[in-house]
Amino acid sequence: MMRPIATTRSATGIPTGKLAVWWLIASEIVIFGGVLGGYIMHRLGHPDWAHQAIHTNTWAGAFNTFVLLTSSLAAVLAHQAAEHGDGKKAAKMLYLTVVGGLVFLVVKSFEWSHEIHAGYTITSNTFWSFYYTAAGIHGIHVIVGMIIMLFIAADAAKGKELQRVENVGLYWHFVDIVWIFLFPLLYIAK
Amino acid sequence: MINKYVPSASTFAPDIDNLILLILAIVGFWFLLAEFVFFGLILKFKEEPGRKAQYVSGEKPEEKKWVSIPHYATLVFDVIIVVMAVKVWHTVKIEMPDAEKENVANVRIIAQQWAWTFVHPGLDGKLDTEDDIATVDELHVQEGQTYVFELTSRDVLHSFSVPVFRLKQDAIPGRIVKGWFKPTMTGQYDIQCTEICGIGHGIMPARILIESPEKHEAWMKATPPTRSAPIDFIATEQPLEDGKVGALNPATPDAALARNGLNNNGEDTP
Amino acid sequence: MAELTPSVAAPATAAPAHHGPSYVKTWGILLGLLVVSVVGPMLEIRVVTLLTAFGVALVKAYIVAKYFMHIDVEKRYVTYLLFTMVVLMGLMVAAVSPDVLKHDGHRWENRAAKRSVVRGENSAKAAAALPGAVHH
Amino acid sequence: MSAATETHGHAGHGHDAHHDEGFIKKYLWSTDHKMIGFQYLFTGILMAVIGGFTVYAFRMQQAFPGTHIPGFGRVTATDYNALVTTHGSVMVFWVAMPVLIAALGNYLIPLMIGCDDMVFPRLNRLSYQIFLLSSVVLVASFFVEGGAFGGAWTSYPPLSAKAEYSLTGTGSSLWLTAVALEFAAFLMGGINFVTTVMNSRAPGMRMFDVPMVVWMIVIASILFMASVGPLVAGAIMLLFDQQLGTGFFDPAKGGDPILWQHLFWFFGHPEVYVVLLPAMGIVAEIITVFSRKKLFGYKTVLYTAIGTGVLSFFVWAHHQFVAGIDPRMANVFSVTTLLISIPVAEMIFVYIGTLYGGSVKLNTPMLWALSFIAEFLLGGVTGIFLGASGADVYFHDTYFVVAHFHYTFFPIAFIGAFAAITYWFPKMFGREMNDTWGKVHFWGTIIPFNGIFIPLFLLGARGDHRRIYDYRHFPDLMKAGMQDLRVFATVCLLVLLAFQVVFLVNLFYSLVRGKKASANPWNANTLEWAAPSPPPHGNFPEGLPNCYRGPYEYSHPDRAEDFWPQHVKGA
Repeated sequence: MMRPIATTRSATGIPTGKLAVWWLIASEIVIFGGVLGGYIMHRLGHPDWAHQAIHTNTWAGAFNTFVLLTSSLAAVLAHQAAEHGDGKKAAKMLYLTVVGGLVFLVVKSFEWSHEIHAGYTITSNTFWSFYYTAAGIHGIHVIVGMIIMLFIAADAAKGKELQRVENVGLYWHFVDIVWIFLFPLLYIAK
Repeated sequence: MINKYVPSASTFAPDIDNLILLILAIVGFWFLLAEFVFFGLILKFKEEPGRKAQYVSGEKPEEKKWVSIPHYATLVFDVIIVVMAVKVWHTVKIEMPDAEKENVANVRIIAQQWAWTFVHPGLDGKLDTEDDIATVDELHVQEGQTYVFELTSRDVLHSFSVPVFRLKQDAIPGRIVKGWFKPTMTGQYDIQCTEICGIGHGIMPARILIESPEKHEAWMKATPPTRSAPIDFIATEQPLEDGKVGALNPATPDAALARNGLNNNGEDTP
Repeated sequence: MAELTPSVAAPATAAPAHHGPSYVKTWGILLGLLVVSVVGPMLEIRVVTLLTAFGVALVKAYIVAKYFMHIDVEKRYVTYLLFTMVVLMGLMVAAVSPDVLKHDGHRWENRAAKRSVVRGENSAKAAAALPGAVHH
Repeated sequence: MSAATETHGHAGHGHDAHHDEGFIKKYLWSTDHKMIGFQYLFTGILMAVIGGFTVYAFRMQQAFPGTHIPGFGRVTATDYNALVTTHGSVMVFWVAMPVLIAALGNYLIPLMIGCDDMVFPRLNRLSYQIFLLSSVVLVASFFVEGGAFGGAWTSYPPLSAKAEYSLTGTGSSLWLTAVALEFAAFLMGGINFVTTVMNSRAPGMRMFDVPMVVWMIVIASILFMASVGPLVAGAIMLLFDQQLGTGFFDPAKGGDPILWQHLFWFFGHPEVYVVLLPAMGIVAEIITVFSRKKLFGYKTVLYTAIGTGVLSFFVWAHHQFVAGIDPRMANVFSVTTLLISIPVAEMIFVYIGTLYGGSVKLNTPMLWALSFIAEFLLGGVTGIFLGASGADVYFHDTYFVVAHFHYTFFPIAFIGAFAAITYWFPKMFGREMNDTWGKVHFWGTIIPFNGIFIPLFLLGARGDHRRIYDYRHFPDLMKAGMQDLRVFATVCLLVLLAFQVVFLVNLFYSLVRGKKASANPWNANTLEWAAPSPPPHGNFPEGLPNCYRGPYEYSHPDRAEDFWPQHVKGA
């Protein structure tokens, strides 16, 4: 597919792909803002939710934070490799980041199945409704990020479209930052 | 101006009417002026062969003046309107009649899918006493008596609206909203539900009967006391379906539809 | 995809040579902060929990944004844009909380919400009173 | 690679040498911004026909309650709510936004900033496909068991959250999914627009050389992106309430219906400015061309547009004055609401000022643009009644509100769209629309439009409340003359709908048989007129233009002709 000249122009000095990702992050901030804003207001309004929050597994949350932080490190190393034009290394690092995402999802699925098994389902209490919805939306963003990252890694391995490595890295760091706020809100506020 | 069509039957109705009149005057003037200038310019500067248009950038101060004058005027008039509006809002929605200074009667209004339940205090003037009178779709009030109402809904959002009082307040399930009115005219008028609440939204009209003190007392004496569901039925987890709450079974949704000649799908039964 | 011109990093911005602490070092700091944010709340002191759990989260977010996303090297309006969105959410929550967060206000009372708080407390006490209640 | 190098001399990149694409590739699977613009335009027109049919059905029920409506049958209470909800949702989400933002944005932006396409052509195609999917999901919701969703386009829970309240369980969830998909489509589209305008402007096109319609569509996209987020979250929460039984908005489970109202209107009010600004941009382009006049204060218009956009985030609760929010908060929003009337009023004053000293040519596009200003003035002015909290206590949810927002939405969605289509038709299709039939359609729409909504102002002031399918249940609303006003409004609607056939015939006839149009039939300045009509794939076969001056240099003193195209180098 021939790329139009429009994509190659950069009147602002920011490459088009990266500029678009910044705009995507801006629109995602207000989406997560809506969910977390609703949750924070309800959580402060319903102190009794603390009794529900006790049943969240803080260790699983903490470990998942560690996993995402590590995958962010891999993403930024991939970007560093891409800057030096080393497509192969960038691809390897991106695959590492995807593995990090996988570990995150596996830990989360165990965590959720345990909680659901213990009776804390999405409809058992509005706290759990927010818990599953917020973490669920975040989880979907992790999955979408991983899928896109695989495509970009495949291209990067062939040395093509290396600037996209940084773009998907930005998105991944943002998803990590959302989790950095989700973790205390859902797990620690007991 | 509005009271020519819709009588103003409460103490704050004239305040709202006057506010509407003020806004109409200010806004009407600016609207007509703008339209006049607008059509004037179109006619004056219609295309004529051989006449070239002028080059006016609108950036020069003496040109900008033509826009900043109406700009600041709009600001000034907006401030006037907002000050008056907030004053009226304060009267209607912020101030509450002081129970000590004037005798205040309490009324309870419960909206539900597709009927209104009104709980009157009865002869002793107190709610939650034996002589309470609960009615469906008919609110009896006494002219000249200040009323404070508690408004809630059993199921979805409704809105208690009495056009002749210029009063409107949404009823929210789980919440109790207070408001006040003081009727100043006798007569029978509409009560509307002004928030969409399902297929019966159009068939839950109620009537407000503003009676003279004597007629009101006569009505209270003539009407047997009837109990109704407690107002905070959501809070006290009182199941709605039991239907046995108090003598009055206001109206399950289907009953309200049937009363207005509709089947459960909202179709007119011939 | 016949590409007229190789599309390695766009020329407009010379690829920012990496400066500042090495990524792995930054990662180490982040892990340290994670430990603080987990251990802190264990002391069950409210202000410590607030500081460690949420304060640390802000610091971690700042570090990821600065060192991993290089937002400081980016054009200034990108930072302003993202910051504006966050402020917008703050203003929304501020304007909505008198209705949703608080359960009563001027001439209205959210009985259902108050009731659900009481119900939550009761069911928690009941659960706690059960012999051998599950604690973990 | 040197993107900054001048690609002027470059004789059209590899695009033109392509073979003649098949029907699918050219029309359905195209990534050309013009084709995607047409796809949005014709889908929008089709949805406008659906919107028009729904209003025909329920207005006939209003005028002749309980009778058999030709073409629909008896309108029951269930049908009425579904028709009203569909009319509202379709007109806002599936007509105003696609036509004004997506169709015109897609078509005009690359042409007017002098580049060959959007920065992400495939993302652009995907955004249309998701939009098409949302339209299909919405139309499907008409035919599911229980019928289309009947809880108004605002979809307030608990009515919209529980099937036993709305009796349209499936319809509610399909409606919500359709709206969420439409948001996704416009988020993608918005990012594409903003990035294209920021990065791909023609060399030499500075910030203040960008035509006003491009600026307005970009500001609209930013407003949309910044305001839709919380409602996307709200939609997910409402969908879970509907399908899984969670309690986000259910008071019995500790949820709060007021939270949805806030999330909805936090989006809802910026949304009306999202559709207003493109229409203002269209009007700016047209009145400058046909009065041969420079826009009166380009910077004033731009800064007031940005000011309106920023302020639009702090006014939302004027929709909820009596909806149970804390009464003390209402005054805050009443102040901000009246403040926002100032920048919008200033924009209108500037447009009126532009006519001064002009040589006004009253052809069809200009008639539409001028009538936009005339009609929108009344819309804006009646908004003050509703923004003032004291008066809103009476007017809320009455037909006064309906008349107010039709005096703003109709000029935006229809008058603005007719102005744009009649003005850019020669460029889009290389043929000219018939001007006489255009005028017939103009007068046949404008006069009945006022005939519909002025009576509704009066009815609203007399107490007619919204979404009532049969006023005969309300004795106070059946007083002398009120039903006659409803009949008169409905008759005017029938006349208006009839005249739309004139437009459709004129549109499709001229598409094939219209007089051949030159590249610049109106002698306008903006870059799209530098391309041939219709522009081929890649837009500028002789190479992408440069920009040497602002878009509104009409009747410049030291230039012979009364226009000075942006891409022309010398005097």
